[in-house]
Amino acid sequence: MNKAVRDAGEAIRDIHDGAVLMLGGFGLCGIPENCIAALVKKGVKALTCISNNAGVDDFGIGLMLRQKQVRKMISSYVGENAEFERQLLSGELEVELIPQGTLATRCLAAGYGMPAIFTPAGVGTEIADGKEIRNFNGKEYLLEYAFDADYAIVKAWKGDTDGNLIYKETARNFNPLMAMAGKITIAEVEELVPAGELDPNMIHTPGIYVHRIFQGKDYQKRIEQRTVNPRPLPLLAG
Amino acid sequence: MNKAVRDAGEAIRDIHDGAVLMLGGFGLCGIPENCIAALVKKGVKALTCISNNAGVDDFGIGLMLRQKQVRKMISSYVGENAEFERQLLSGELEVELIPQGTLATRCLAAGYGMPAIFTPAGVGTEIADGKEIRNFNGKEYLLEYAFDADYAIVKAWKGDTDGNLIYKETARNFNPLMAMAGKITIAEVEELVPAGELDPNMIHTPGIYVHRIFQGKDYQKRIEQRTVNPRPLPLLAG
Amino acid sequence: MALTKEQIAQRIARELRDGYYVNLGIGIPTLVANYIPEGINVVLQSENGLLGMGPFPFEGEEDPDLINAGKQTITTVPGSAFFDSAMSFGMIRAGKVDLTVLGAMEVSENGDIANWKIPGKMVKGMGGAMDLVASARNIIVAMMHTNPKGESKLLPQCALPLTGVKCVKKIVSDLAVLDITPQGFKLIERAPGISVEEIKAKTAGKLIVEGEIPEMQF
Amino acid sequence: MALTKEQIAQRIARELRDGYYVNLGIGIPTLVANYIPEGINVVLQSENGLLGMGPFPFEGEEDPDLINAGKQTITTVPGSAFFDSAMSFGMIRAGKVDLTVLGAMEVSENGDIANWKIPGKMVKGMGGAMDLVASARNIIVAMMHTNPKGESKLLPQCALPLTGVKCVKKIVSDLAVLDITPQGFKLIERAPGISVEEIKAKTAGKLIVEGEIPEMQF
Repeated sequence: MNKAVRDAGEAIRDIHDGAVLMLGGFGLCGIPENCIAALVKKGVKALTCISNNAGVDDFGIGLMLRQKQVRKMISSYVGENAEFERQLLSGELEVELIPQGTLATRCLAAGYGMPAIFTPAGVGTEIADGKEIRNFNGKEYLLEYAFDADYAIVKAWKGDTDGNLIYKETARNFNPLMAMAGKITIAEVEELVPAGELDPNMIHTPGIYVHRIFQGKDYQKRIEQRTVNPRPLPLLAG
Repeated sequence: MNKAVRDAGEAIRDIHDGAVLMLGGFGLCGIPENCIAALVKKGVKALTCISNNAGVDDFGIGLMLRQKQVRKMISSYVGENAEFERQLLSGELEVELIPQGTLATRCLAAGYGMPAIFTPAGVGTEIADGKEIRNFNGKEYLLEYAFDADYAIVKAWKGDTDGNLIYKETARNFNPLMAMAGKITIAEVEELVPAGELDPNMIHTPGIYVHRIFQGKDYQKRIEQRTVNPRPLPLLAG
Repeated sequence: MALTKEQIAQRIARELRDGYYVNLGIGIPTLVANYIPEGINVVLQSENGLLGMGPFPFEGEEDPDLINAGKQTITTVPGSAFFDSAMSFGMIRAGKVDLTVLGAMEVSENGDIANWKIPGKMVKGMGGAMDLVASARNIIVAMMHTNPKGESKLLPQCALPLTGVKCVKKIVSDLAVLDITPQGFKLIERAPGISVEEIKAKTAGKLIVEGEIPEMQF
Repeated sequence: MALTKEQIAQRIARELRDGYYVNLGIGIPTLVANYIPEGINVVLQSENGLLGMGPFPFEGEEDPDLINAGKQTITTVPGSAFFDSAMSFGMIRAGKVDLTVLGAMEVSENGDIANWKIPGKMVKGMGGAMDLVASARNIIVAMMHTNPKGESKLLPQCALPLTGVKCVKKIVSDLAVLDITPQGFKLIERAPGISVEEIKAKTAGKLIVEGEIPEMQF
């Protein structure tokens, strides 16, 4: 069941204007850099992007925003992005803000064939406007629907040609959820190995959810907030 | 956050008559053998057991059935167990049969704080009797509620003193779901290591879900259906 | 001649397409794995938490932690993955499994299936069958055309408690291949030497016979 | 003297109990990690998918794949575990996280909180805040008692769009520690040198003062 394709260009070849995309990552951590670059190059337009964040001005989904390829963002936090703000205020860009856990669980629902889920997040706030509220055991919950995305584009650490994926550290975040949720799922990985080389006990995303996979290149992995502690002084040798 | 206890007896010390237990495993694969033995020894009675299966006459939950410790089984398939059948027909034992995927998802719902989920399993069958049915996008689903269990008792392959768990092969099955779903979760493992020795990328059940953990002993790991292929003839050396 | 169980499995295996993820039920469906056509790559899903199920182990290599949904010792193939039961049924509900093959006691002409409970007998449970039939996109039933008393198991409507409604797409019995259509059971192929008349006589539900019905080749 | 941000964090840290799993929001809450009392073992949860968050890395050891919910480079402690965002908010919703500390623009006397949106300003989003406040069993707010104009942020009801309702259990401000009770804000402690009268004057919501109010000790 070889799902390997050559590169990002081949992986995204059929993504069309107006498509609904899910893009993995949290901030700039674990984002599908190669596919974003290929989407910018392809110039596909009027996209709806479901992604926790919208990148920064010159990286991540920000690169697509700069080319005015995005019509609507569905995110939990859109952070610092001047071009994003300009497009939003001018009405070029539509934004739907969703609580982060709701965003995650609506992906999970799609991947697990559950049409809707209940969550308390947003009860009593404007997020609940127009939504169905239901009381279970004295607590109120909103009914929230599974996402329906044409493509999920995710970034993993290692993958095999059958599409099995393993993520690294907090670069996991939304990636496995979105991988399960796309009608077509495209995975880019730092290291692509033949089927059978990954430990089947340690697969985060089974290959059944993945349709195309390729080994990405030139990962920048930009850090948004570089926070460090001073290195302790070296011990002086006697 | 050391959660290690000495043995199964200490782990189950406060389980009381009438408690609702979840027990991991599929058939006899991945069952908490040590805890079951301790529950039999303790003689606690009138238990409700949520478990995919009910063991066999002389192993697994069958050992508790034989001692008449179980008042109600909630399972998807109760298999071959003569004593089970006798108690059921005599009215000593109550059984609630639930589709396997519904059983799994009701555990997941409890672990993920979702009061209820929707599943198409059982629509149009007697399982749907008295249940709320809802149509999403032209397909009907049943509303099924999260389980509410006092204790979850699971078996893992490796664990650390912080309660992080890793399962082996298909012995995973319901174990990680139940581990998330119990008010108190007890884990027995084949190998218990100090916190920090397991790869944090490869944890199946994060320790936050686990309250007590111990290294089990004398695992029998009985096989229900031993199916084999004949070994190919050895090649004759030139 | 009515088909043997092996032949039913062999005939179902011809429905496999390259790239399919397939869930095979207990009994005849399990045998389908032995007849996967050459050049066709399929991945077997076992709902207890495995993609990439392989054959039974060699004697002495049984691993008690590695079983299928029928609780039989098995092996894995390269590229396999283990997961929990919620993800397993999640991928089934989400339609990621392309084909499910399972047995049945009765099938009705509108595709209802009964295969889990006989009133008056000890009920063992539905296991994963209700989830599979409610969720799978393509369900083929492997069954005998009649019960041991000679009564048809292809009915206008099921008499036994249902497992799922309007879900079966195709039946491969010992006598015939039939599609479930809005008009009823549509006869597609006959077992070698079995006449259309015999199939008609043994099908209680509405049977549609259009044109010449080819005989299966083995 | 009003408390510094560091002192607010230090005071909140005294609410930690051994064995707590804690989620710390961005800003002052993050500083709480620096004041965990000796002998108290807590595990920090970061909602982007980590249990067992450690301090910032040493210079040159930053790992871009290892960040917290504030997108800061961090480290892990022994016994840590990574997971996806659905499990992360799953454990939050299921009440497995014992304590959440977060900032607020306004808190009302019944425990409503507003901390995500100011009408007329660019709205960046609620991130995980709505999930946390709707789910956590114990929520402590770290905040300034008044806004830069000197207006109280502890109100009869919030004027800003809400993040969650009836969820805050305790406030540690630069002036005081207050519990949210069915009767309103109950004054528990004063910042060193801050009078009950000043706290009364700067609390717009209903304030309950019973008996002698102790001064915080640092």
